[in-house]
Amino acid sequence: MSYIPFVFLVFLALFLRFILGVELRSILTFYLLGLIIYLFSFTVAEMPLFGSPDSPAFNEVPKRYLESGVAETGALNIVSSIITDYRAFDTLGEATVLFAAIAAVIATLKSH
Amino acid sequence: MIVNGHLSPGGGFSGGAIFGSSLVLVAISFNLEAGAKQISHQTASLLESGGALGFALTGLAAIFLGGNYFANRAAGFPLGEAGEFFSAGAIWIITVFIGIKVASTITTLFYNIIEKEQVVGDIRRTDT
Amino acid sequence: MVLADQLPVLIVITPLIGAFLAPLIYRRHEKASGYLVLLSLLLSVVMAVFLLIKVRRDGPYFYQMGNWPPPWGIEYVADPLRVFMLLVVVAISLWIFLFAIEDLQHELRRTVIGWYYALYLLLVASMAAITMTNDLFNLFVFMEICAITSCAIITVKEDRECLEAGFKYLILSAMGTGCFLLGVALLYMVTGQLNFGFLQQELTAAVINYPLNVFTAAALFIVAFGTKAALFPLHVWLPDAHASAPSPSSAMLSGLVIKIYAFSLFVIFYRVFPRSLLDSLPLSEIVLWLAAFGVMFGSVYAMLQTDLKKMLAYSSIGQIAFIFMGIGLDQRLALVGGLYHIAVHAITKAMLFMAAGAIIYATGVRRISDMNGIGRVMPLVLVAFTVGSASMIGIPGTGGLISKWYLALGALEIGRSLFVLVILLSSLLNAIYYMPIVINAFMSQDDFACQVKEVPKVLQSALVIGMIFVVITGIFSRPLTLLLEEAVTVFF
Amino acid sequence: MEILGGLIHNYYYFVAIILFVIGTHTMLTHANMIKKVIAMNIMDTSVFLLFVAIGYVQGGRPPIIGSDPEALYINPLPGALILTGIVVAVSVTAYALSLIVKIHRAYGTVDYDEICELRGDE
Repeated sequence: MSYIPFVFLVFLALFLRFILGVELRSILTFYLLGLIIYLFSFTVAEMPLFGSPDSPAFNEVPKRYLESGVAETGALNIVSSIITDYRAFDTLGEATVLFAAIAAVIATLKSH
Repeated sequence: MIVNGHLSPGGGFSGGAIFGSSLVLVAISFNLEAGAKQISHQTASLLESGGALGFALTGLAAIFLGGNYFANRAAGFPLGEAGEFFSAGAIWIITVFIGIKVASTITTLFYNIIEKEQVVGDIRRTDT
Repeated sequence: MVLADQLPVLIVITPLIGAFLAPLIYRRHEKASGYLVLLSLLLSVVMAVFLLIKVRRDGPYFYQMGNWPPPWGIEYVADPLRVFMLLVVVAISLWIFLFAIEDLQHELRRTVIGWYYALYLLLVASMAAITMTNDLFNLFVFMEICAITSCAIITVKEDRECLEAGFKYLILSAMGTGCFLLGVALLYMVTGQLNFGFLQQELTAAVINYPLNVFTAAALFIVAFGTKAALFPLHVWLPDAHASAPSPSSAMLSGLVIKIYAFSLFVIFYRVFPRSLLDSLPLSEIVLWLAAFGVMFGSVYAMLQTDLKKMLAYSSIGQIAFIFMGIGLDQRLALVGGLYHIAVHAITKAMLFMAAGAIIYATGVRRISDMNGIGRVMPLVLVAFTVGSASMIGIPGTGGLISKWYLALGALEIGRSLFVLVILLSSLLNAIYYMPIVINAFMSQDDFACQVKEVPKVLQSALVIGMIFVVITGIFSRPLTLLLEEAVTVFF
Repeated sequence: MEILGGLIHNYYYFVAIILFVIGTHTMLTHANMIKKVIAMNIMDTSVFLLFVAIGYVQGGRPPIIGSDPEALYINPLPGALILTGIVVAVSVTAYALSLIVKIHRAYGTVDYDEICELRGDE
């Protein structure tokens, strides 16, 4: 029975090509994207459950931020305390990205 | 919004974006010259470099105070009482610098795009 | 000394602060701005040398940003390998800047040079950060800085070809960073960590529980770094971008930027992925075969080019593949060869692009066929070109031989003699397309037709420094290879 | 069926992945440069969506510490990272758009195929 989806796909392709007149190239692209999404869907199905408190990402790292963030940084907004204290270097990088964008835009525009 | 970033939602990025867009809106709703009076080209790029520089220097200050780069409590910045307005040590300073930086970035980007649009328009006019 | 402990961050911060100041100062004093850039690069080099001495003496050294221990804060690492790469980056960018400070005056409008300085320093800072960071997200942020600035130093030129090439490069590197971030998200999802060391611990368990997630992330990393470092099927942006850029930018891009990404892939393979993952999945095998194809493809296409800078750009595709081959062979000596090739090729290709830049500056000639007899007119530049070509081919006495030698030794040791053949064949092809230029330049009967301007002293001295470097890497290679051999034993 | 169950439960992730594929495809195949930039934004946003979805915890509150000590908060780290990511994406977009304006000034079109034709004529 496993061949049924393939037969269906072939018929769909023929239908699109000859009845609706879609170009062969776009049908193939469409199928290729479908294949990529199909392969990704196995990965998605395997991922830890969405919103679960026991997911691996909710480990000791955010727990310490939440429990002792106020005492360690003095900020009530934990996101703020992460971006400007725990991971402040990322934020310096981000300010630098903004500066780089400005420099790039001005350099590009003034060169003519 | 910028200075309350450590207490409530917001912070340097959103606050700076709002401030910058407000300047842009002033420019759009009156005319470009009025907007340019609000914040000149020179000032904008001075603030631009100044914001980023201040941010980096705050980190360096932490080194001179004896911590590592961007240390806050470890470098002895006074944390104050959590929930107070002037609390959280370096976070407050950094947030203000980010606010300045983002606001000036948005205005500078806007003015650069506007200027080149004008030039494009001129070229087209001379073509026809 | 307290400051000695802060070296990893100071090396990144010095060029950053220089970059913030450069355009401001440029408006008042153009000369002073150039000296500021030189000063901050020089400071970085000095600090990198100190860091190397410190690391050799005290062993690997971890730096915690803001005094937060690793899983919570960002960590920087100074181990021999990374400091080696760091030294290569800052030293070569200082050397290229010596060339740039003179060359830019002729290639760019005066108003943008201040901003070019800023972009250049930002690029150096981001590359220094990429070599040392031990945190995936920090790596992402600095990769974006690197992407924006490296596109921008192409598009500053007053040339519409540059704009188009720069846009293509920007889009493809945006795809690369997108894939990279998705890979980071997938790894973060199953481990909850971003720090390399902690990731490696957690991944050993995660590979068993979530094999597909980790595998997808690994594939995405290969695509991401492959795009950015121009690994064979993903190289389409490179020839246009590197060939049309101003010469100092070409030297920077071909010499350093693509290597940084190859180095990051190497760090991720050996520092993030646990050994069990590399053994169970054919990741190295994929990289190895792509690299082998890339070597042949780059060499063959370089032969077909008529434009000097295009030829050098295609040759870069072949040479970067050697570095990937070192990673893919997954063997100690081959890895040493690949890493040594980073330094060798950075020096050699930067020098070749500088020589090409000097030729274009002095005569305006870009086509290879117009260069007959040019060697008699500008001997120094062409001697530099000859030395560079010799190193590309792998003639004894130059650095190119040492890295190829190590690669071949490594390949033989695990019985992959096919790849030795690839290396030999590529050397032959390199000889086929580099040698005619050199021979025609010196031996050709025709006299060189075009008008020739005097090449400034600064450019000439930059080329001389380059030749000295190439010969040093060829003859006195022992200390460096010993350092690398010691450093890579950790991984096997 | 197992896969289908997993997909339904993780539909946030799945939608993000679909958006990513759409973005990548549009970015690589469309000739119009502005569409390329929009697709780049779709792609970035999809990754941000995935990242933020990782941080969600069922019944959690935004991570602004209140007076209730028992409250369950969501994971603050992905949110903080994505704040950085968004700014990065904005910068890249700004630069790409300014490049497009310049390209339009130089070639008179923003269509990639037409530019290739123009260059072929030279």
